[in-house]
Amino acid sequence: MTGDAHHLLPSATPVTLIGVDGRAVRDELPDDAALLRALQGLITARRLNEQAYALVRQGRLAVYPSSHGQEACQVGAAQVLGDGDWLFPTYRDTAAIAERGVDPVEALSLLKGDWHCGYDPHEHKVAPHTTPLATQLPHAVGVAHAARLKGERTVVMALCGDGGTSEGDFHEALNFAAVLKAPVVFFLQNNEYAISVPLSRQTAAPSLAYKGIGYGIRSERVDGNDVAAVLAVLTDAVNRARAGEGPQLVEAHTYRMQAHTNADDATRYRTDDEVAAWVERDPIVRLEKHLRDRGLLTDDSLAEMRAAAEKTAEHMRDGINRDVEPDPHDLFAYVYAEPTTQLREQGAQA
Amino acid sequence: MTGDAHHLLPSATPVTLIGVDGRAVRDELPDDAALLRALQGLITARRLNEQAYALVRQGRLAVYPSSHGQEACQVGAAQVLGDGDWLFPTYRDTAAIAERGVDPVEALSLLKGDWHCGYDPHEHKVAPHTTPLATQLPHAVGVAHAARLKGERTVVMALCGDGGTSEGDFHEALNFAAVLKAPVVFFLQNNEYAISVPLSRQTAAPSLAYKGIGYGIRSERVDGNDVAAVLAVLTDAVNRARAGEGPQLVEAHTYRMQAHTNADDATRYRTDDEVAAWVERDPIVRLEKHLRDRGLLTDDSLAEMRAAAEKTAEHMRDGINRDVEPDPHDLFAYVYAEPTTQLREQGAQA
Amino acid sequence: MTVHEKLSMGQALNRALRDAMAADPAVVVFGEDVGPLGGVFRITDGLTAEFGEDRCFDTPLAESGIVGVAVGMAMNGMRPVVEMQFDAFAYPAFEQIVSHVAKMRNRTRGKVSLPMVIRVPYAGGIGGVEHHCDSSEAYYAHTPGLHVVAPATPSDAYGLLREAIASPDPVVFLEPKKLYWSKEEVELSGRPAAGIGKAVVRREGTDATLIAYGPSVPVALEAAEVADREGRSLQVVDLRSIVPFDDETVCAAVRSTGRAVVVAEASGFASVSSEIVARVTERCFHSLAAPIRRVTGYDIPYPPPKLEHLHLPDVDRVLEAVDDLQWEDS
Amino acid sequence: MTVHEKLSMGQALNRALRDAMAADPAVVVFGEDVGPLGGVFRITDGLTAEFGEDRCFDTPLAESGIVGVAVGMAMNGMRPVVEMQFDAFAYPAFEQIVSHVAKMRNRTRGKVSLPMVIRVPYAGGIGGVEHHCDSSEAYYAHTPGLHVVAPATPSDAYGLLREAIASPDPVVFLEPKKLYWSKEEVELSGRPAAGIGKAVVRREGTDATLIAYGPSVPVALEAAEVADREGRSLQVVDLRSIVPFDDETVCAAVRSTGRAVVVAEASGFASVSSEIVARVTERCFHSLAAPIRRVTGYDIPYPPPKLEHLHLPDVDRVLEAVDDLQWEDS
Ligand SMILES: Cc1ncc(C[n+]2csc(CCOP(=O)(O)OP(=O)(O)O)c2C)c(N)n1
Ligand SMILES: Cc1ncc(C[n+]2csc(CCOP(=O)(O)OP(=O)(O)O)c2C)c(N)n1
Ligand SMILES: [Mg+2]
Ligand SMILES: [Mg+2]
Repeated sequence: MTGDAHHLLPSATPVTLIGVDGRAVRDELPDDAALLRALQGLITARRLNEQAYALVRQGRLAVYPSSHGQEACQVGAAQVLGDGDWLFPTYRDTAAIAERGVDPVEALSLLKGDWHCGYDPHEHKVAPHTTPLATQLPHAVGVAHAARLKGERTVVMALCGDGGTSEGDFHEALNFAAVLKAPVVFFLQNNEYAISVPLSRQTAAPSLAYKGIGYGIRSERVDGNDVAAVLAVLTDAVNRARAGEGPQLVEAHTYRMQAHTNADDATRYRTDDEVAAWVERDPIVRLEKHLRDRGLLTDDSLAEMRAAAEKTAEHMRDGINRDVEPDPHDLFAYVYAEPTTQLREQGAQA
Repeated sequence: MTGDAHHLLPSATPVTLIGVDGRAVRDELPDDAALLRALQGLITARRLNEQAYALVRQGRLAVYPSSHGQEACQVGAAQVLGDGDWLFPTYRDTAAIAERGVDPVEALSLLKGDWHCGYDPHEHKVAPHTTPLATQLPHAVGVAHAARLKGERTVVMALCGDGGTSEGDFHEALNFAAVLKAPVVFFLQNNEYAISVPLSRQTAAPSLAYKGIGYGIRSERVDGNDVAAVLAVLTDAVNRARAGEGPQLVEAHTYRMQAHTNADDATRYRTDDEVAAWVERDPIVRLEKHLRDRGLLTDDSLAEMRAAAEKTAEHMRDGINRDVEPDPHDLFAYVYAEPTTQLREQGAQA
Repeated sequence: MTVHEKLSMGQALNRALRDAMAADPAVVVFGEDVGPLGGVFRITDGLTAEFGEDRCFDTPLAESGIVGVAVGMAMNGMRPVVEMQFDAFAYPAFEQIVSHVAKMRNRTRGKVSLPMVIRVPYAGGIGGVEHHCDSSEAYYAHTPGLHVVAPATPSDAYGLLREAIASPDPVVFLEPKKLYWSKEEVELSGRPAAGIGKAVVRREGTDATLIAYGPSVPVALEAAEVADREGRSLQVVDLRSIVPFDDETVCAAVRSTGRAVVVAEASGFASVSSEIVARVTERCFHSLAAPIRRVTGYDIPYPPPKLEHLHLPDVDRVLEAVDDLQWEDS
Repeated sequence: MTVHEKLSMGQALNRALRDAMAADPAVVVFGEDVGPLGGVFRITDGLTAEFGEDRCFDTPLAESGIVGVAVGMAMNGMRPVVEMQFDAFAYPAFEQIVSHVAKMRNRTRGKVSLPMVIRVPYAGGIGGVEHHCDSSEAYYAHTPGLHVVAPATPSDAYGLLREAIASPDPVVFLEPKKLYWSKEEVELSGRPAAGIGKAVVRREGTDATLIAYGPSVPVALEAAEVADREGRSLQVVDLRSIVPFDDETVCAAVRSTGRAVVVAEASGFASVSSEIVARVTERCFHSLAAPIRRVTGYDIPYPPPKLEHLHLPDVDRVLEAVDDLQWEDS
């Protein structure tokens, strides 16, 4: 029973396909089209992060937890999914939500303060972004298990941060998934921090991916700033889950380049030097360089990509700057399928 | 960081020192005195289990979750501890509580219905036996961490079942212990069942001990029906914890020989054959045979041990059969250090 | 076609599950020991055998996981019915219940509904040890977005559970475990009359109204019986549904007598019984001849078995409270 | 020697922690981000620097673990003060709080006491998103074995927190986060007069009594101010302590005016405000000229920021409720 246990352990070092210098480290790269699509995703995601940040400064968004620096994970998580698959994001994953097709203006409704979830989760099969840490993970397992019972070949991509792995729900979700053989890919964005708390105070594990074997879940580690590697590792995980091999765990090693949110002061707990060291590992620079070196990217095609990203930014500005007064009656209309007598009375007073 | 991760993994098979036939499998046995003390412990624990079971049939105890078959774990967990150490038991660990020195009559107060916890936890450093699964584990970590802060060399032995490992609190406790380097030995009695649910529906892990590495906790597996092995492995774990190596995880492979409690009907979910296969692995038979073969045990000394166990049983019968009417005022006296005005009013009515 | 059968509440619940599973393949049952064992109270007895492992299955031992997985399954077209083994063992699922089960519909402006039922064998009176006897209804009733029901009879157990499973909203279904063995003729077929949200007058009476739900209903009825022999006519209202609350029936009852006593096992402070006193007083103040009294569990942890009789509302305590309602003739 | 200083409530809480840590080496502070960051509200600012990592430290991100570890530390001679980052993030710790924190002393007949404080930044009014604005007091107040307090002023914040830390019993310490920045002269040294269990009349008045606690006290005071200009004299009682409840002060106040309105942010159903209405009515029925009114949050999940003003009790809603108290002259 335990002879073959070691295949559940991750590689001793994170999988990298394209190095910091833009050079391929291994042969098994995603194909050119995939890499170009990834670059467009990265550029749009970065622009989305910047635009959201600007909107916070202008007072149009209350708060924004940025995935700046983690765009390879955001894009990878969305791009490896098929139409019938589901994405379960956290509050930091607006870029992944948008990459999946949700209107970013709707996705930012929570942070604008209009409504808790501004999009229809069923439309793009994207769950509401979840704030209570790790609580989305059992939901992801439930969606996957229901799909299996219905005979659908759905795979569920469930996102979680390094901090979130400490919660009981992380543990329970992974265990349920493994026992039920639910087709879930648990994708951990280890960005080294949970607000101010560094990874070393979050876990004493060799790395988060070593948690998988304790559930009987095959696990892998990947350089989270190398979108090629993220795509390759996640694609493999999605394929295995879809093929009935059960849940998969992937840990991406990445870094939260900005403060937790604009309300946070990161200087209290980390040095500028530490942050600077990650600048050179930027996921976009790396892929751009790689594609240029291989002649797959020109100034023109890059400009086109940037223009597309700018369109998204413009759409965000327009949408977020437009004030839609939320309807007070909404407060009472959706608590239950039918408002109770009491809610009708209360709604009439309000 | 991950190069030396594999030392955290358990042995591929459980550590056994004395085989089912009573023969030593390895050389590193506990010394003779320790083995004789263990045998006395086993015999007393078995007698305690039988007596409690009889008291249930006679209607003197409401319910009894027996550790019949798991006595090697019960005795081992208690005997490896020093006076300053703590034991955190579950509802199934009355025999371990008694082996630690608590009066079994007081320990059975919960099951008799007199009061929730019948003993003073500080007296023998034994926490109240805990019913909500795995919730005692963070307490154990807290006691250990407080001891460390106070500069005391306490080790905490925290017991948990296979079912309990699925709870979020198991995860959180192990993680806190590892990060805080708290001197806790997490001792899992894997008895193959959580009420009716077999291990295969509880986890897909190669074995429960493989959960340790995900926290950075060194882990080991032991034949839970071989008290020599249990003593050896737990002693090593206690020593490491005391030496500052941080928490340790030990999984004992054992079997719940009886139904979950007298209220349970095990025929609904397991076969007699399955149970029968474990009879020959009985921890007492094995050790008796070993000690006899080595000339360390005679009919006389065995009779003495049995007489000592019978004393315990007699004490239990006397104590449990004595009806102490619980004092209604106790209901209101201990909710707070000082009863509130309201509780005084309510107590006057009751 | 309507069938009647004499069933205990436990059997009625089992039948409700079976009938619901037969009627709708989206209904799935899971939890701890609900499979081959049939649950520690046998409420799910035979379901795995009849419907297979996909429809009724044992899970790992983790309540937050159970409820969280149910949320996901409900998001994806199923109607999960999960069992919490005992009242206090639902607490690990509290965050899932309060932050997700109760809020998902509202969060998504109705786009995601969670048709799921959380069954909780609850309350005391069975000589159970710690953690097995909690009356936890207030925690759920205080949380907007949940329906909270508690049957007091086998018929209501059947009817309310069928309705709860059919409901588009999540229902916390509280099963008074001391009543599992109580028996009654139960109407089994056809969709039963709406019970969620509707209280019922269990006994007519003119002098005062006893308001009760779940395990306290039989206590109230017995008290009314005794009072009757002593010449006092007590009306008994069974709430059945705590949320939604049936103000109409309850207030009409209290107005008709002018006096009321609320009977509930849970500790009284900040409880459902507080709410009943508050809302009925707000609405019926000038019909009241005396302040509404409460007979509840004390504000103490649930007692050990040998002392639970002191804690639980009983006929004497109810009748003392009735005596206390400032009768003119005393 | 007594020192006065002008402090915000946040600063007063910080001072209370510092002074308690300096006075007793058994006091330890831990939780998420309470170390170098000083907590997301900076309530623990500077404690790690001043007292070292052993006395104030960051933990892994797991609330049940935080509370459970605190239980163990309290069992072994420490006085842990733990921070739950926001109200809704205490729910994962619910089982630990209800089944252990609240019950350990009773379980062991007083042999094991748990002198620990669970600090919860709570309630709304700061434009926070979902899960950051819950008024969760009812869950704790309904659970016997816990003390539950909520300061409304910087002075009470200091005094009550010192007292909570010194208490042999576990205290759920609710910090109205919208008041963190409110300022006042605070008396800082010597042990402050007992506040846990004692309500205080914040404003004298003769026509009706407003009963409030925590974040609603300033609303009640402002309403009284406005009412005064309109010729109505409103008394304001600040509970400070929800459990134990100060029946004496509250009932004396209500009897003196004969009318009352309870103001609280939490949803009203089965809440602390229900309890206040119920117990005051039970005790003061014949002194009441009108039923006690409640102005509370609606029975809905906490609204998104742009709508929270509709949900929260405000001066207008309080005054409308006062107008509703069946005045003879209207
Ligand atoms: C149950 C719970 N506890 C606390 C919080 C407050 N909180 C929000 S984000 C955060 C840190 C999360 O860190 P991580 O999981 O690493 O995700 P990241 O922010 O780095 O993406 C905390 C503590 C929360 N949202 N939920
Ligand atoms: C939180 C919680 N959920 C459910 C239960 C009900 N329950 C009591 S014992 C048990 C099975 C425990 O199995 P395991 O941990 O393997 O221990 P064992 O009984 O085999 O010693 C269950 C489900 C409980 N006590 N606590
Ligand atoms: Mg992080
Ligand atoms: Mg077991």
